[in-house]
Amino acid sequence: MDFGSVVSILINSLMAMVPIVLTSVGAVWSERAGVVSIGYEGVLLMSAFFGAIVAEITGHATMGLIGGMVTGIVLGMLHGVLTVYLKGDHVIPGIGINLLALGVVPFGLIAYWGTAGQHQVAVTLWSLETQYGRLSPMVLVTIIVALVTWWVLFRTPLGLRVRAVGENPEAADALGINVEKYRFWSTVYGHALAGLGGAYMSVAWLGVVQKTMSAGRGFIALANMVFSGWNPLVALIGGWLFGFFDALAAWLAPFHLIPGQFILMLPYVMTLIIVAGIIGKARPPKWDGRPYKRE
Amino acid sequence: ISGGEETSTNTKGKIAIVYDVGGRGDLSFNDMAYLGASKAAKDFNLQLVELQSNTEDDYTKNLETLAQQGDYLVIIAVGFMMTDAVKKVAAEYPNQKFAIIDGFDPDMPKNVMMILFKENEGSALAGALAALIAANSGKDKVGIVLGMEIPVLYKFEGGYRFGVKWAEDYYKQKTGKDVSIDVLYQYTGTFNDPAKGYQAAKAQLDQGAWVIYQVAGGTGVGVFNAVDEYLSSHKQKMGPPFAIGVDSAQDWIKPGAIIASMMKRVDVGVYTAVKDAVEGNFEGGVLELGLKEGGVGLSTVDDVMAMFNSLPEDTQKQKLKELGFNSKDELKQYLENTRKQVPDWIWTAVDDLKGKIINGEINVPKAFNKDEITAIRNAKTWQEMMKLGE
Amino acid sequence: MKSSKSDALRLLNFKAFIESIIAILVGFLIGAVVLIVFGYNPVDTYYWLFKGALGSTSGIAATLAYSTPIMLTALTFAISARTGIFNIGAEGSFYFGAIAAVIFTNVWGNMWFGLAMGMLLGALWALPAAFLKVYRGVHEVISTIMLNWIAFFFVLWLVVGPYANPNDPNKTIRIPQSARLPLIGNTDLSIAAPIAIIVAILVYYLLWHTTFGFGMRASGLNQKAARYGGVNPKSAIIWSFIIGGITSGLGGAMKVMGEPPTYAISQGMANIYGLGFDGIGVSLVGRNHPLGIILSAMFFGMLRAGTPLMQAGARVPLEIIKVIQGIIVITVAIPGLYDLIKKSIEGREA
Amino acid sequence: MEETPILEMKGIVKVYPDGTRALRGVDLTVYKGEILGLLGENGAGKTTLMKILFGMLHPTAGKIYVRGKETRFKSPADALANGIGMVHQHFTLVEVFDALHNIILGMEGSGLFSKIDVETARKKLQKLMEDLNFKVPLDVPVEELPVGVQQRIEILKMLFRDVDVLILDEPTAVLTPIEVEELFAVLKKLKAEGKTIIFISHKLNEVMELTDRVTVIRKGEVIGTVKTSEATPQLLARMMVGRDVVLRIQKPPAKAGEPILEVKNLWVRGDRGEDAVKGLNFQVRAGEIFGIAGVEGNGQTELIEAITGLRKPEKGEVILNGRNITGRPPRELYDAGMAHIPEDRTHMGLILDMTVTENAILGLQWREEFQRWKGTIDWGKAKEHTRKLIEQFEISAPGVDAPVKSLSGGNQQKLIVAREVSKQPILIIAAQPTRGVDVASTEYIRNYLIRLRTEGKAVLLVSADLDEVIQLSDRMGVIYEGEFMGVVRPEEVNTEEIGMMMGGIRYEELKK
Ligand SMILES: Nc1ncnc2c1ncn2[C@@H]1O[C@H](COP(=O)(O)OP(=O)(O)OP(=O)(O)O)[C@@H](O)[C@H]1O
Ligand SMILES: Nc1ncnc2c1ncn2[C@@H]1O[C@H](COP(=O)(O)OP(=O)(O)OP(=O)(O)O)[C@@H](O)[C@H]1O
Ligand SMILES: [Mg+2]
Ligand SMILES: [Mg+2]
Repeated sequence: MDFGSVVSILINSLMAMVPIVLTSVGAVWSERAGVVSIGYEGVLLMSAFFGAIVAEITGHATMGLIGGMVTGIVLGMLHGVLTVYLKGDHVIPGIGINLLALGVVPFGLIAYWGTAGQHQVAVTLWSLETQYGRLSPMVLVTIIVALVTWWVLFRTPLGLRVRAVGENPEAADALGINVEKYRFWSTVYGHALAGLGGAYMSVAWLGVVQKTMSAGRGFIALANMVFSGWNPLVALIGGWLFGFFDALAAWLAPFHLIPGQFILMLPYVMTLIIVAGIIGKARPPKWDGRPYKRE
Repeated sequence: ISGGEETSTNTKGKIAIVYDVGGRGDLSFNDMAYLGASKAAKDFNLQLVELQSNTEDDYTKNLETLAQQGDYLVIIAVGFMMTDAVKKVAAEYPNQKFAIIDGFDPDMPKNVMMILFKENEGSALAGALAALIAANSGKDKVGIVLGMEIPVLYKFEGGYRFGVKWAEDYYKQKTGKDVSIDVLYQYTGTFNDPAKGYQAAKAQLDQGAWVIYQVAGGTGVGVFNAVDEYLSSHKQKMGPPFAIGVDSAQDWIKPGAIIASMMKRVDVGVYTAVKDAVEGNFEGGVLELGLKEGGVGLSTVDDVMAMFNSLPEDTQKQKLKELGFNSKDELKQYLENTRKQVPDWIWTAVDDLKGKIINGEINVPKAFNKDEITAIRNAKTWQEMMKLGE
Repeated sequence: MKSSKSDALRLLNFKAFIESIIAILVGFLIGAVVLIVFGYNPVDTYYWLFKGALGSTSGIAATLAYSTPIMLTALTFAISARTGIFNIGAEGSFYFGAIAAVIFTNVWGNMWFGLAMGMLLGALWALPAAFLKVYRGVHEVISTIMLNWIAFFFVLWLVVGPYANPNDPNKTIRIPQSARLPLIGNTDLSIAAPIAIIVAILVYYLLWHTTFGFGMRASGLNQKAARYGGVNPKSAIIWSFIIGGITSGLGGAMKVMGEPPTYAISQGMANIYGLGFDGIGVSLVGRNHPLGIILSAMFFGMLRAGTPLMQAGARVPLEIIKVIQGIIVITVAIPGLYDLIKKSIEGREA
Repeated sequence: MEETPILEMKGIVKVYPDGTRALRGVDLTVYKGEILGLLGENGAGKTTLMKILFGMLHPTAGKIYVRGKETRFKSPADALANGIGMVHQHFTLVEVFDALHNIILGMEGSGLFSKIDVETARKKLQKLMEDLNFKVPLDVPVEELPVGVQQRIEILKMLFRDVDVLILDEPTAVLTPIEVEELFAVLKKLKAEGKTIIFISHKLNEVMELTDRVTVIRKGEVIGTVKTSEATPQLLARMMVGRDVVLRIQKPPAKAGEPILEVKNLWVRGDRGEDAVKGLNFQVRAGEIFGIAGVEGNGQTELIEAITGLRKPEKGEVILNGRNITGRPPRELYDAGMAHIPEDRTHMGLILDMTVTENAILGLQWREEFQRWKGTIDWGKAKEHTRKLIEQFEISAPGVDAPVKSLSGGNQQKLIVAREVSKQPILIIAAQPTRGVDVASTEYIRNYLIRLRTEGKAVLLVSADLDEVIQLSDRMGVIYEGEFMGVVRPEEVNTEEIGMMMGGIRYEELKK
């Protein structure tokens, strides 16, 4: 493996990690506050779609990214209202959001662009052209988001309260902390990051909207969140590792050392080995996924 | 209460088309089938009913539902995966005419027209084009990125390899120089993850592939983007390196990065089936379309423009704007310029191969299963491959 | 005594049932709004949908056929959920059940053997996640997601390579005639459907009427108390994975052994993909209760069976039905829907 | 002395969403600088009333006046802002946080996004702890701390907020006598500083010792308020229960028989790998109650878990009725005649989301009598059994199919006792059997244990309530850091001597 390939794989893995890391970091924050969502797959897909629309309407890719975030925010609010305020089950809405995306996006592609299935996005985000591939500024944004999220979560009053709300909402409530408010906005933040990740896929990374383009990344991101032990920094590393094995698998494939299907398994097998061998027990926030009711 | 009634009063009848799970927008045979069916519907003043399939389980149900309704001139099933379903439903409704794209069964009932394509022949042209472009640039690798590993794709891979080997030989005879062109190939395991296609193509470019043929549906879109990105990072507007599209004339998607597409004229097949049904000439059995019949082939600029024209007006306008063209003519000009990046002798050579295949002098092998594709992969010369095909 | 009435209520938490029904109605209502917005006639659309699903024998048969595999994968999710585990590994066990049926019925063309091997391999594939959970503390969400993908590629390899059909490249070798599940009457519906329903009832019986199931539910709610109550939560968890693997494995086997005309795994695993994931939604709408799951699976089956006619008759695209499904599932998540509506009705009466 | 009360609640009614009428028009008056006791049976509505005062619950009807002004608290934040703080009956601590972070939570003293100012908070806390002589380790995750310390953290949380009114909901339920003494000292000091305290307890002697006035609630209504100086425990008990209560236990003489439980050189590790039980030896004989007294956290939990099969001992033997049962799983032990009333009622003894019936057969689900055929449960019979228990033990429950969490704490505990007794055991292990249980239920449970012992069963009693151990036991061991400081008859020693043994002085040394 020559130097160029190494750099290329690195760049590939960095580009590939963005949606996974953003989603994982968002999910970490949301679950630290005690709200579980498994609808990120749908959020990624829908925000890729709506982000692209916004980018094309405004002519600015950054607006597209914001559009994706807004999509995430709206879905996060929906999830937040159902789980935090109405005290509903945390898992069901996510399943619904995923299903919804599978209907809305293919239907929307036809309704909006007149092309079925896929659309090449006209406006994409500037990126650094290198000899080994493009490097999006969103990679940097992702790293910063992970770092800042980590810092805020573990170093500031806000983070302390968010963690308290997810560990023991009763304790937080008894100290005058508005549990519902913190939980709700944490959910929104989590989904907003996923929305950013989705829009990144369409208006920055791939330049295309495709009706199934989330392709399981929402679930991978959840696995990565658990893998990280609900820590944004570890989620950054985990997401990058996954992207790395993914890129490595793509790079190794043309050598046909073993049947292609086994190469494609690589990222999943490696994740499993790392988790089983090294990480082991991860302890979720104690009230994760449990509605908090006073009476 | 019937949604279709009011429109059907002013049409002469109905035809129906059932897409497979890839569905419309695969930039591939489903889209091409739609193209043919909608053209036929317009030409013969018919109403077109489209049925999407959610999963494979829907095929039988979809076909049965239509057959039960009983008022379709012909029901077109798109995709080999519907073979069993068509066979079953056609046997139950012997008076209903069916056509199936890509599906073959020796015991298929008589009311089914099986429309097959010789993708291996078209892919051979793609392979020859790719290899000659590489050799001409002094490179020794070409690539092919495929979708999930399913035997149907072996036909493409086999044909492509055949074309590459044939081109090595041709190049040696023309220039006297020995070349050996490697084929980097990978099955990405999916038809609908553009990111996977992008990564695969990038890896192949890194490893020196100079032209990449994509046979990967939605995943393949990523291949175009990877090549396009390579060009822009090397401050190039046009290749080489190039990508080669598949199924429909995909060149318009990334003009400059796509040198041509291996077209599979599903539209022609569908149109033929409808026409035959309308005119009372419908006959069951196999209709096999190869290079000779114009069922497969490399796209010409006209093909691309025709494909482009079939897009909705708005989409066309938007696309032109996005590409920075003021008119369709400019697009056309651009496509022509792209092709000029490849010397004429190469185009001539590809035509040469095409002629030989059409007149039967050359027989492109068809790989149907793992053993056959393995044999082709191991063959040293095109002649050896041809023997395998016999 | 008063026990007969409360038994009936326990059988299928009545309130939850009504809530699901209301959610479905609300889902259809919102779906109707969506339809109107995009210029379709909702009455027309729903008419064709239900006509397609329930208007004929073949429609009803299709409804039941569609509901069969998702019923079994939903049970996988529900059994684990009742044991406190978020097991989304039904998908992988389903693949293994299917490939096991293909492989082993071609060794010995016996239906029962095929079903048994499907269940066995389904259960075996569930074990790694179970052991990782119990002995290494690996969260089942990670392990099952990863194992699903690994199963996918592994079975894909078998499908393309060793077990590809030499005569028909589009599928694996077929289930031999002697091992196919018998069809019911004059329909395409095989005995897979009643078997699935029986399995659901068995699972219900297991969970609510056996000491074993009592232990599983106890561990699901409170491991400490379960241990105190003489239950071994580790073994309860492992068993929940195993039984879940069995139902999904059976689902996979019956999918290929009992659905004409293919009787094989299609290339790309197109006919066995995604049913495990669908099961999660089915289970949740069925409130993770086996009897609720029977109904909820049939409901989802109905939506599927009705779509062809909906597309052909009302000319509404397939995606709409997914939008409606999504909305229904989200509505199911609204708690207290029942109380809300009950209150408003009482309010009016008062 | 008609001063304005600092707090006044008038006509407070509370109906829970499920229809429970917890309060039916309660009036409560609290004066500045006093310690007001609040008494009432389990489920009387004490906690509900206090939660309303603290803004955690909203009254269905009624008014609240703070310093004479009508006030409505939307949430605890409002109450805290008005100088009212509450220590809850159940701990409200974030277990993975350390004490410092638990205390400063919500009052971190800097902007939401700036770095937490740990040092200033630490200084303030240290001063506070010094002044009151009330110390806790600040940097250890609270889950690793003994309950007594956790309780202090709860109180410090409120003091850190400089509240004027401190509500303490059963703060002593989990404390040892020494800890109670220390707590009372602090509370008296706070009173001296002019703070107002509302103190809830089921222990009449504590109320008698600490409070100035006592308000008694029964079934959501105020029965009356008396000056403590004019009250007697008998009077208070009668007010609470509505009848006379026997406060002293009648204990017929013991007729101890064969040893039923023998513990030989038992070593058990704690959660953190330390030796929690260090080579204990003792016997419990048929017809006697063997009590274990000691400050909580001295190995009692581990000892019981080891005996009952919930924890593997390192070394040593446990013999039940002549059979070596060391390290056997609980189910086998139940079959061998053991019953266990666990200390952690809500987390171990019951499955709150299951029904009363399901809980009533937990641990007995395999018994022949509940089987339809082998391995299947006959719910009809199980319910029949549950109804009998409810009747026999006078458990007040909405029904056999109601979730057990709808029962009040005392009734939950009675259900556990009933279930364990229904195992027809030869040995009963009772850990903190009356913790947080009201006087009437306590009376019931204690008498029941005596009855079982008199009928010839062996009883192993572990309790942090020293009075309880002394009153009930025929023999008692005082445990300190996993060892017995002495095994004595209660009548041989006085409370002071026991207290010293609990502090780590051996009986032999005492007698020297
Ligand atoms: N969240 C709730 N929902 C419904 N009923 C409740 C709820 N919390 C308490 N109750 C009921 O309200 C009544 C009063 O309960 P409360 O907790 O105030 O009693 P308490 O006097 O504090 O009892 P204890 O001494 O056991 O703590 C009881 O009948 C109880 O079962
Ligand atoms: N036990 C705890 N409970 C709650 N939050 C904690 C706990 N320990 C640390 N934190 C939070 O995590 C942050 C990091 O803790 P740590 O002790 O590493 O840092 P610190 O001493 O506050 O600052 P520094 O990084 O300068 O040492 C703290 O500032 C606090 O916000
Ligand atoms: Mg209370
Ligand atoms: Mg520090």
